[in-house]
Amino acid sequence: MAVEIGGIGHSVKRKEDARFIRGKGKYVDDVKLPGMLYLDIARSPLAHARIKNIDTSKALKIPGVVAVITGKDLVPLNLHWMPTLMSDKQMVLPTDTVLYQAQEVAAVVATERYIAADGVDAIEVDYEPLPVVVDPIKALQPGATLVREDREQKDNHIWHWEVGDKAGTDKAFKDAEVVVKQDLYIPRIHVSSIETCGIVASFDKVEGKLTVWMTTQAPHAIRTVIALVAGHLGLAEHKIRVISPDIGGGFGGKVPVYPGYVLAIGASVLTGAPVKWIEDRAENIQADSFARDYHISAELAAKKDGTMQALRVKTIADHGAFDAAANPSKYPAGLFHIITGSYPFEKSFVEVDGAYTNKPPGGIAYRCSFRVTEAAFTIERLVDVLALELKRDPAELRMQNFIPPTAFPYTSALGWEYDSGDYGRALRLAMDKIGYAELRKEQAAKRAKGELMGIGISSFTEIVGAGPSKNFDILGIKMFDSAEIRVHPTGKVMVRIGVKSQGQGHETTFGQIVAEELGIPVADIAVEEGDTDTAPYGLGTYASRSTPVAGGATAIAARKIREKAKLIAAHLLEANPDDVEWKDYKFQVKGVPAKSKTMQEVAFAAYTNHPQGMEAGLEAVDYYDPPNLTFPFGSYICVVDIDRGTGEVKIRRFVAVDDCGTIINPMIVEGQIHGGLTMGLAPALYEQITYDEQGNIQGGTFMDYLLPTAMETPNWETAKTTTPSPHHPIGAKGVGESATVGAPAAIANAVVDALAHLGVRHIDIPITPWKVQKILKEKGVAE
Amino acid sequence: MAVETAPTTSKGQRTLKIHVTINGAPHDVDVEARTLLVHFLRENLGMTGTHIGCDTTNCGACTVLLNGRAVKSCTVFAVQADQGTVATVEGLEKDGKLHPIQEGFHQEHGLQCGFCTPGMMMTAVALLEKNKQPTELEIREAISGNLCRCTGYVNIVKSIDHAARVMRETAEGKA
Amino acid sequence: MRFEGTLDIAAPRDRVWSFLTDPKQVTTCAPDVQSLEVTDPHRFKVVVRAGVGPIKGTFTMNVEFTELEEPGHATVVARGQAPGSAVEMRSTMDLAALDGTRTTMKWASDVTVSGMIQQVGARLMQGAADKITQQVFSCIKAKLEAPVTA
Amino acid sequence: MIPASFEYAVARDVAHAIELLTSSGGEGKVLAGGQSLIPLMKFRLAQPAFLVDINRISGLAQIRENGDLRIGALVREADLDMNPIVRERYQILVDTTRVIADPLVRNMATVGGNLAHADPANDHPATMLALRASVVARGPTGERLIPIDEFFVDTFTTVLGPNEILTEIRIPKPPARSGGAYLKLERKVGDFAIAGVAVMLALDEKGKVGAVGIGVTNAGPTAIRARKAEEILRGQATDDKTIAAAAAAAAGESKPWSDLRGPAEYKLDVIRVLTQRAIRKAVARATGGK
Repeated sequence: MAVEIGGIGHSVKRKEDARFIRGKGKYVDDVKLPGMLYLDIARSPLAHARIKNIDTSKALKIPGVVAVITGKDLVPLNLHWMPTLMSDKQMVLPTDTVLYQAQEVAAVVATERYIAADGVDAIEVDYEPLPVVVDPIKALQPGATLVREDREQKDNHIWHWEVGDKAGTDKAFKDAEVVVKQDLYIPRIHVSSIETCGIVASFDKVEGKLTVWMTTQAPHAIRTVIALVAGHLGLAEHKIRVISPDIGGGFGGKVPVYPGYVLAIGASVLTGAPVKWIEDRAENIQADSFARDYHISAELAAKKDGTMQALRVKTIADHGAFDAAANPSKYPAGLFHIITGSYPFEKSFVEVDGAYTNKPPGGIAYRCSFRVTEAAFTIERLVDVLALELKRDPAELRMQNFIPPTAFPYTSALGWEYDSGDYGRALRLAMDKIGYAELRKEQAAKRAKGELMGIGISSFTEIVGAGPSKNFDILGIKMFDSAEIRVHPTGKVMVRIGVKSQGQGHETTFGQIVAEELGIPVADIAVEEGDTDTAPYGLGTYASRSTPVAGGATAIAARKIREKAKLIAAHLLEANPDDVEWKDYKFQVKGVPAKSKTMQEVAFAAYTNHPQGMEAGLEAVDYYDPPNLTFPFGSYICVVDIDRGTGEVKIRRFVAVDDCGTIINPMIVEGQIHGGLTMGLAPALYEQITYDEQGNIQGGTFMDYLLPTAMETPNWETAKTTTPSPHHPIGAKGVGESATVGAPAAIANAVVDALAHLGVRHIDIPITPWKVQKILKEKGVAE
Repeated sequence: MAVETAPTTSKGQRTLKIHVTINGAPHDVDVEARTLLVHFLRENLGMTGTHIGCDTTNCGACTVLLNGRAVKSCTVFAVQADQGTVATVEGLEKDGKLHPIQEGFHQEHGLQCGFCTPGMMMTAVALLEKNKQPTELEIREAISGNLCRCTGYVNIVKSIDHAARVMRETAEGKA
Repeated sequence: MRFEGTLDIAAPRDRVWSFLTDPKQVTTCAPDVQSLEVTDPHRFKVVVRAGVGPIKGTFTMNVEFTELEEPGHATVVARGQAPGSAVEMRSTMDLAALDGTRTTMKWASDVTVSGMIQQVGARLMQGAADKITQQVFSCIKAKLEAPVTA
Repeated sequence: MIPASFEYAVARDVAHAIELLTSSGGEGKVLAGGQSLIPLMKFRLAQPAFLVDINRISGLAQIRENGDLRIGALVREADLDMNPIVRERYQILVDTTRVIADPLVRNMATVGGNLAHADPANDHPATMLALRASVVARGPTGERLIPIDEFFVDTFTTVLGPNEILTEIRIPKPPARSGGAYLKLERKVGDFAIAGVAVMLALDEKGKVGAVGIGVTNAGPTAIRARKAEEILRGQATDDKTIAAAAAAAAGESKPWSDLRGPAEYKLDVIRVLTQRAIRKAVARATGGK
């Protein structure tokens, strides 16, 4: 029975696969409208320059070029700047100065994609180069090149943010028996979903209605932003329809509003024709929001016996030319203060300063919930540094310090209330699965022979599911999410939700939640999302919030339906509602299983035979404001071998034990973990974006921005423990990002562990073969 | 592939007519010489199952079979396909029956966002033509020119293995 | 990238000076000139094609003589663009008369390339720029040393 | 990324191709596999006015033995890998072709193109240097045989004239007790080499090195031949000390530069390490191993 229903806990095959495996997915670049024009963007080759002149004459002479838009054209429309999500503003097109390489400078609108590209090539811009600052530490020094002349404040400091007990923490450090300190740089990276960003904007002049197909993880918020930014042009929210079609991966990169979107909408409003803009990969990497770029200095105070006591962290956050981060408004450094991790620090103090540089604006998450990876990487690296200092086994030191399972709900030194956890159980399982003790023996034997292998652990705690309205909003909009469920007379169901899948399989998993709650087979449940004309308002899918927030809304909306259905069932069973119970996916008269009604029978009655005085129909809406965040956790163990000749790091094994509370679909959860691990591997060993002193991006295409292939990616081994969230309607915590958060530290710890006997304590990621080989040479062990 | 009918632009002219058989159906279309095969499929013919992911011949989202070989259609001009055959994801399902590779990806959860999937499947189809029983390493090598950001490849490898098994069983059943 | 060199030219200093500071003459030694527009005696716009092998860019360069101290010292700033890229070249030339018929020219050039060429072709730039610079100066020497045919 | 417009012609045969190139006045460019050229065109770093497509010329995609091994310029990398003769007797070519770009690129990319493009980061040039290969070029005045040592002039530049076409690569028949290997270190699969080393050697009856060739990828403006390293090996037994000395010499002859593939100093170490390993592998193969 339960298998047919396909409710919670079943590996139901995905419904959305049917179109994707046939090449029938509908992504934004697949949208083609009659008379559609194409927009392409000319970008700055310089990182900081005065624009002396833009000559568009040659471009306009190309047959098929309809228009060229420059910043000056946008001034009368007041569209040359737009607000960011972080109370900063960002240029749509510059009127006089460019602030980073690849910044949008002009847009060409043409009848064909190829002609638009020719038009971009024909635009001549006369630039006068200005001094460039790419290092946020230099940017914050007095006399540094000023990035933002438009601000009243004439330096590159954006904001200072701090949390925790400074005095108490300082005292704890003063009194501490052992203090370890580590500087870490977590480099700039880019989500690089395989689909880039794009939009088709279609403005109907007669109806005054704008329809937008757009690669956005948050369609409703985008609609509101368009209404707020372009309201003065006559675009009202009831005449704006934002459709998120199928999305080819998001990972946070499809949360912000990029200038190209605004330009396409503007071009459609001006021309009255549909306008498509699809960025290429270089534009995607070079101009769209980056992630990370945190310069961290972290200290940990402990007792000689290994008891961790206090944590002090100072960070400089590089935001590029505009603070275009996608964080909840109250948290300019996101949820970085989850940095106390899985450990019961008594005192902690964290401060972060934001800086402007001549680099593209951001930053967003990279498959993580607002700076959680930066936090998890720092604490898990620091624990290993402490283990080295105290000559302790890193697993044992973690076991000694974990917040005990009995302490939950647990309030951290920085104020988060962790919902539930059993960290020791997860680590023990990982150790058993990988054969930790045996590996340590093998390592000792290998060391004796001069061979290098390392074992790295990461026991992370994540914070997801933003979030409770008392603390969480974006541009003032509270971070609830929603579900609307309609049960049709024949017992088939339509579910609409405020989030938007980018591959997570919502059409299947949200159906499973409803199937579980209503006893209707998942095959009979359609899930729709991403169209603001039909779906209820929600804040979208990022930060692992779909299941914790919209999942909660879905379960509660289904329960509202079940409450009403119970009254109808009682009516049909001629019983007192109090005598009717929901059991085995049916309404039964208590103690008389033979007297029962299925949800399908009840649904039919809701339209054909409902009790007198009751409204007809069977539907419900819920806007769910979560009482708290959820705190998934896990323990990962990685084994690496190092080539003493080339410095190459080879991952031999990687075991991931995750605990994301109640699992809706084990198959999908495992898939999410595999993908997350690979996006944890990527920055640990391969991906980074750097800039030279002139602000030239290094690593701006897939030739140099190194996404792992199937050959670099190990065969991930996964396992799970289940510690449900006590406050979530179905006990689920969210899982899409855990592995990306937890994996980098396990890999870095493994490499450092392989070299620890040589006195190595830290290597900044990405751990390239030349970084390793340099150490091998310095330590005299290179081949 | 008769050379006599091969296209050549006359001086100053940039479009020419090509004849290509795609998933078994003939097409005669005027294209610019510079039109990339992937744009020809997507824009000229409206076959949007083949995707574009990187522009630099790295990601393989645009993989199709050109005269039976898996190639990156963003790095081939449409004119190079003149008189040839192209197979795309849209041609995998035959008479309402899914190709084993499509079944494999569905059964083994080999896709998430679906964007790399068509290219990944076309690469796999070409692999299984040559190698009926590939090892895990051979599968990983074969798809090393196709990037996936969602799955971590584990289930893609299983999907291709699944298809190989089904195809072997079908072949044995017929034999 | 910085390039520099010293050149002995078998021509009088005045002749070298007038050649180097005359847009029409000096651009005859630029690589593959597509067009030349002289704005005023100190400024001109020249379109050149340069590169290595199949990699060849069309560069639209705005050139300005920012220092002209006849007959010994000149500074030239050339700024321009190719598709997706920007180039800036700041060059100095110092001429010393060895005798009435021979001139020593010391030159230095700072070249900055930004954008797509830098990103994709960084590994080629040093060699290409070096080669083009050498060609330009050997052309200057050759032209100045050629017998006057007029 | 969209290439600029160009005119296009399909060459019927080699003579036709030469004629088309000649008529273009130096603006013509040969399109073979296109896997290097088309990406450059999409970046608009290359904007040839005229493309001469040689893919339909018959007879240029054959692999045959005629005393030496003859590889047609249009042989695709994937076909080189699958060829039984190559697999049986030229393992160094199998090593090389399998690490070029990725399997999909190798279905289009040609051996001739890999050489004629003259990218020092390409893999065949070093291998052909080690193999002491020659290339056959045909132009308006006929055919010439160019020893590989004379073929590469500079980055992206060979001795081929603007209307000359590379038609074939000839590789001498490997003597008895010979073996070769190509080792490449890359940042990830599909990438150009951080460095690559090709070693081809023959052993005499006493196990001493006779003929030897060593080529290095991405260690200068062109692929380089490590002559000093060859010299050190020649006539010597392949003991650890000799191999180490040869490897050190190969690094000494290399001039890599610092870039996103690592600092120059690191690359020198990699060349040394890869040379040692390639020599050992070549020796193992020469003595009947894999």
